[in-house]
Amino acid sequence: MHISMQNIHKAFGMNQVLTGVNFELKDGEVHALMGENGAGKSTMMNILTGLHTCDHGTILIDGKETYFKNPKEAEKNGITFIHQELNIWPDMTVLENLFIGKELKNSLGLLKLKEMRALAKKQFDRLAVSIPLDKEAGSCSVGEQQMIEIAKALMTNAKVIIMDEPTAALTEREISKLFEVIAALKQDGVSIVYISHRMEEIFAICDRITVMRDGKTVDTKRIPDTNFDEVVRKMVGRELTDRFPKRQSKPGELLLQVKGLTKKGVFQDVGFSVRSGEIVGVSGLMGAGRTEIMRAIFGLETVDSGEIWLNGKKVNIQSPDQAVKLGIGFITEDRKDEGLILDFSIKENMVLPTLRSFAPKGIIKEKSEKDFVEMLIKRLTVKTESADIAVGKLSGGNQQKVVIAKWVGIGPKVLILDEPTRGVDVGAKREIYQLMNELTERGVAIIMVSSELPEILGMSDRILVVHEGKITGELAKEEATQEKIMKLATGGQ
Amino acid sequence: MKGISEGAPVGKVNLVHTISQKLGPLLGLLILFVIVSVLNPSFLEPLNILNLLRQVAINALIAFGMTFVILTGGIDLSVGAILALSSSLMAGMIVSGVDPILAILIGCVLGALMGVVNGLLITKGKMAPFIATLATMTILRGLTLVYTEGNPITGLGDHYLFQLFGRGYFLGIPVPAVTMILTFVVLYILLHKTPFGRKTYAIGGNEKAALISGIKVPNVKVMIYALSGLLSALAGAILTSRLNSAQPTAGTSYELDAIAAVVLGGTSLSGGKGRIFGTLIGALIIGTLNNGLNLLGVSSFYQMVVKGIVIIIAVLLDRKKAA
Amino acid sequence: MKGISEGAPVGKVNLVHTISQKLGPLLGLLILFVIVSVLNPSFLEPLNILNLLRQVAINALIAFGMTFVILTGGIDLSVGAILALSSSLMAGMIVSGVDPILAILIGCVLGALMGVVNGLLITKGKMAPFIATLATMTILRGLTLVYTEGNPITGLGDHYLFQLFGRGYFLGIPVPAVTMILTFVVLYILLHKTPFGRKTYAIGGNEKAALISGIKVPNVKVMIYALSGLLSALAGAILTSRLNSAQPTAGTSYELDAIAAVVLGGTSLSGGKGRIFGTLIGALIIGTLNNGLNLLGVSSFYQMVVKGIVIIIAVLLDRKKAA
Amino acid sequence: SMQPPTWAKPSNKENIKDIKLGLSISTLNNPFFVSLKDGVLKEAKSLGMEVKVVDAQNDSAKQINDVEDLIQQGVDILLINPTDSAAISTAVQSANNVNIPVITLDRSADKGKVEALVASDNMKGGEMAAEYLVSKLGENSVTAELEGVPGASATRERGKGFHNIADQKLNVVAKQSADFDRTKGLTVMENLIQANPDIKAVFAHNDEMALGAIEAINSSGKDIMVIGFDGNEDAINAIESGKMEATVAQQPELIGKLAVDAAKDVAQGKKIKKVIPAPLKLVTKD
Ligand SMILES: Nc1ncnc2c1ncn2[C@@H]1O[C@H](COP(=O)(O)OP(=O)(O)OP(=O)(O)O)[C@@H](O)[C@H]1O
Ligand SMILES: Nc1ncnc2c1ncn2[C@@H]1O[C@H](COP(=O)(O)OP(=O)(O)OP(=O)(O)O)[C@@H](O)[C@H]1O
Ligand SMILES: [Mg+2]
Ligand SMILES: [Mg+2]
Repeated sequence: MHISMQNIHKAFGMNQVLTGVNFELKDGEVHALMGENGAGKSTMMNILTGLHTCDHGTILIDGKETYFKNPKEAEKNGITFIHQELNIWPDMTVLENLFIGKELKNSLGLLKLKEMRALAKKQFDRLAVSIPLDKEAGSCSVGEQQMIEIAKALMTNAKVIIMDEPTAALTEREISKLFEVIAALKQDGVSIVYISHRMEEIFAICDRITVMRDGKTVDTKRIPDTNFDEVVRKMVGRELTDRFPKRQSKPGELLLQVKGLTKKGVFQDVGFSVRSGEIVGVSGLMGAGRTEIMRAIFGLETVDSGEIWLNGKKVNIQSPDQAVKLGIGFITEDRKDEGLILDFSIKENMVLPTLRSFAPKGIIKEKSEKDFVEMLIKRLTVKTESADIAVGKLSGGNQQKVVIAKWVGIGPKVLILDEPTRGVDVGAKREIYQLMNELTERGVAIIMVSSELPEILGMSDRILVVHEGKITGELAKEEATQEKIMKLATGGQ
Repeated sequence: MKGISEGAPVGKVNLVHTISQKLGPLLGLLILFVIVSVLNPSFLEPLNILNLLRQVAINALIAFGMTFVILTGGIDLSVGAILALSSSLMAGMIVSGVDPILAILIGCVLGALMGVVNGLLITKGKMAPFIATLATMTILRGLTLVYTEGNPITGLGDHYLFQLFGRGYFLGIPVPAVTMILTFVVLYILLHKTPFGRKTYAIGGNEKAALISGIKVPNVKVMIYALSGLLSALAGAILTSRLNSAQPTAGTSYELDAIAAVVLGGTSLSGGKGRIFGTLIGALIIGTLNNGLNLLGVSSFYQMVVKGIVIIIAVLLDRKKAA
Repeated sequence: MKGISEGAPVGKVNLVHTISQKLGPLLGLLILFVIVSVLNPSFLEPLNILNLLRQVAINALIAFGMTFVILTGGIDLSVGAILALSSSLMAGMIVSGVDPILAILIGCVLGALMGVVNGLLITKGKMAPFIATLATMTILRGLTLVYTEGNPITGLGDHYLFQLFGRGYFLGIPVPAVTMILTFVVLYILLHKTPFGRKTYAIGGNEKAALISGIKVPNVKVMIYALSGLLSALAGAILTSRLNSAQPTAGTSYELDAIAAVVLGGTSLSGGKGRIFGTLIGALIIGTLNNGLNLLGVSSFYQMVVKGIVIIIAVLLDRKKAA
Repeated sequence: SMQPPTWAKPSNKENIKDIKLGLSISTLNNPFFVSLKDGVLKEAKSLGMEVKVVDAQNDSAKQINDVEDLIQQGVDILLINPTDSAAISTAVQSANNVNIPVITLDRSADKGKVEALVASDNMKGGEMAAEYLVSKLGENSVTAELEGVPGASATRERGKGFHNIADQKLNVVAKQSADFDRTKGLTVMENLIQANPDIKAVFAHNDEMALGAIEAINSSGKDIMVIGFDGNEDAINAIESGKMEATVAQQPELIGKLAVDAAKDVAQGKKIKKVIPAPLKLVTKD
């Protein structure tokens, strides 16, 4: 199938998102689509598949002008979209999830469960995943959920598959399996649009690349004809120096100590410590239990045993408000669900943990609130016209900055960052790293949970590796390598 | 293993979980049965059980429809008003000479149409289900009073089948109970064995994703509110036959009993989770409470207190278990 | 710019949006005012406006509390029952010789405590607000009947201040209206100018995010249900004074009027969005409808139809505007 | 102050040639009060008077508002059918404040100046029912009672009258509320029969519940005597066809008519009786 999108324009209200984008997809190619957060990549694909309509522009499919009315119609015509936000029904089983909206039924209108089961099995085998079909989807790890979405897309026998950041939550093993599948699909003449912020992947599997910036197409090139630096330059519109800014670590006194933290069946005997001014990276495979450990420290989960010490004093944290009072901040891995109130303005989100301090006499002083928020916006370089814009309208990277600003605002002693750069573009990533450096220079202790090994290696002073709920090893910055981490993360010695 | 997983459960944990999920409300019902029959053995007499089934039928039918509505994350406050208006319209037709069975059919269609109005207000009008059905409840109640001028409609004659419908027995079982059981079977299949049922759960579980997956969310919703209206009208027909008349104020606050039955049956008010079998049990719990408290001669003042407390206990137990 | 942003709006679109947001319900009220007064000029007579304000006060007070509850994404069906029970308790105390003003104070505290029970069932018990308050509604209604034995409580004497509370005038304005306005001012400040108000919105906007931001979500919720109970009891005190007696069945279905006022005022039933000024307007719309339809001599049956239709139109207009 | 500000008071009407009546009725969802209203309208029409009707839907607070609204419309005489005699007092007092005469129907007002009460005696009716049962079935017969809406004045008065006699001369084994509702009358009666198989008679606080009870009794195949209250059309039919034993018939239309007549007398400055009784009669098959 040959797709050509020409001069596409799109505005959401006053927000002009696309201003004349061109995009061309050839038969049987893997085409990368890159750009900063909010460049309009997902929007482009939403327009192609009929979820949004474009204000202006032409879409040609196999030479014929075609505008789909809805995603279902696009799917019928061979174009399937694996969305960036997972469309999972947590309370339904994996099998039910796979067939939502396209159940098989017999002549009486009843479900053909056996056939559906067999079909699902086939797809899972092809992807080499073994998720029980009757498991509740909500109890699957994010990675498993992502695989369910991919299997769902493969079942449609599409001629074009759009993958919007499919690997953001996958393990190395799952990723390599996915790449095999992509190669096989290509063999069968299926074309793939591959959207990702992970530069390595683009160069590993794609044939061509289109770079977008500020709602425009900057360039389309064959992969062999370009390189890493050129792509980054085109994306951010300027030269970007190192991926990871230099950091001078000078760890100070012991700040946070965790001793023997245990929650049966989830994590066991977790113990570690963080010094002021130090960044401790926490690595491990998907579902290893890192998030659960951090939630427990922050008072979001009850534990069966264990102690937490702060500044040499034993503390008892039962709920997040106590953690916040003690100066602990927590940037969760799911910013939409847990980090932000999307309908609320930037200002309202940023001051949430610090409200009390703006109302010494009970009434909020709007002036000092406003100054404070403007200071944070400047400091974190949040791209916005005003502090009164709803956060939901910002791009992913800017949303993440708002979450971080929220916690910077409390003047934290300890900051826990869970997947701080998930789905964030290279430019914004670097700004977040820079900010982490600034914070540690002022003595903040940082725990950074991340599934991206380059990030763990590039930013941490010390690395903890978690495997099946246990800390299987601790590596100093100097001795750490990808191989060593992977070995510990998979339970090897 | 909440939700609709009807397939073979996997692993021990799931099995136990499934059983406790299925048995949760049932267990509550059994405990209630034992308590009431120890306190007053006449509760277990066959005639009383048949009475109980007949008394439960009306609430159960309405609650079945409410289950679908609540599974999509909605609510239908207008069921009692639909019952009253369609009952009045049926009675009005019968009095003016329409064949009673035909009148019931027309009445049910009219009930479904009233449900369609709800559905359209919610989908096309983008109104919250609570406020949309609150408004139609008020309107339909008003229309019922206008149509009946506040008087009951009587003189429905003595058409045999019509009388049978609310008061008769079929193979020794009260006809309303038979209607309830048949309806249950049909709806069980609809909810658990057909694509329509899957869509119902999908909408309640994640409406946006359902839309993206190509489910015609508005259509499904309209159909579900229509179903709720249809079942309310059917309950109205039974009531009309039982009372041999139409009452303008019939069905007042039935919506609350129906919602209570659904929730007691373990269905979540936020949608996407629950089962219609639970609703049947929930309706039986409420019926047993009403019947049992009457049998025990508890004063109507204390009955309210007891009913409220039982609802709280049942829901709390269910939460505990889930946790 | 939805939500709680009361600050300076940015850009032209936002300005228009904000104005239409603020004026939406007000415009509806004005249109209604014009229609009614054209049809019956006596509507605009000073005494009628004073009557209207007094008639609106009870619903408005309950609806103010309901606004907070709905902003957190909850609902409180028990307000009418709290009103009835606290009114009965106040009257009982007055009859047994407690100073009426003290009795009102105690009654309000008791109302707040009933709200606390709701809050605890919802937070500690993890019950859905709908079902928790439905259950307490039933229980409190039962307790009211048990306490009063189904009889109104009369013989409240003729304490001047107490009589003034429901029936008197202050600077020419009915005291209930004065109470309503003072309460409005206090709650307006609480909601829009204090951390507590921000937390209320935050919980409704995204409860998980609010919790993680260090907001004591359960505490705030309990306080809000307590506030709702307190205001219901205050409304009950006004009613007791107006009726010079406590009626065991007082407040029946007041929850629906209060919810309607909140929604007409533009507050979203899913929480996080809305304003208390809108609720005041919403209550005035409902009051004007009741008063106006009476003045126009519309039959009570048609009144229900008209009320339902007005609610639908108002909500639909509001949706249109928002889109 | 307890008085509305002077600038807000309505101007007094001098000319009362065309009398405008205001009728505030407790509820129109019940045939009894519909008949009562019809009685008022019919008589008023024949006398050439205008009537404004408002319906309190059984809510005392709404009724006070309704009365205020009627006063606002400038009615000359108020006919009030109170939802509750205590709760209506303040409304009567407001009418007194602006010198509008008040006549109450079916129920009285505890306080305030009322020209007349037109009513049949509910308590007396309850006694009549009990006495009839005693005379038909003999003393100590096993009897059940279906009560009206808990807390409603008709429930209290009819129940009180019934028990005045029944406590001595009958064996009342069960009493349950069926909310004046036919459906509830049916289910509650089914359950009562189940719990007390030897019931011989049942007294229902209104005909609606009685008619519901009859359906329950018919399907149980027992022979139980049913006495209702009100005397509405359905009940009279049921009595004629032998399904129901008796009803304590009120004459709501007559109450309405008498009230209008009283209003006319008041308007013409005649003196009238404080209590105008509307006779009750026990309707049986013969
Ligand atoms: N439904 C919508 N309503 C309003 N604005 C929207 C909507 N969807 C997207 N936008 C805005 O459009 C712009 C482009 O968003 P889009 O999701 O296409 O970016 P993206 O390139 O996919 O970024 P990311 O890498 O973060 O996924 C952003 O500014 C976003 O805020
Ligand atoms: N709400 C839940 N219900 C059931 N199981 C859960 C839930 N949340 C997490 N789990 C399971 O607990 C285990 C630990 O998950 P956790 O999210 O802590 O891992 P992680 O190392 O942070 O991985 P990720 O990067 O996916 O967040 C996983 O097996 C996961 O499937
Ligand atoms: Mg995107
Ligand atoms: Mg994690």
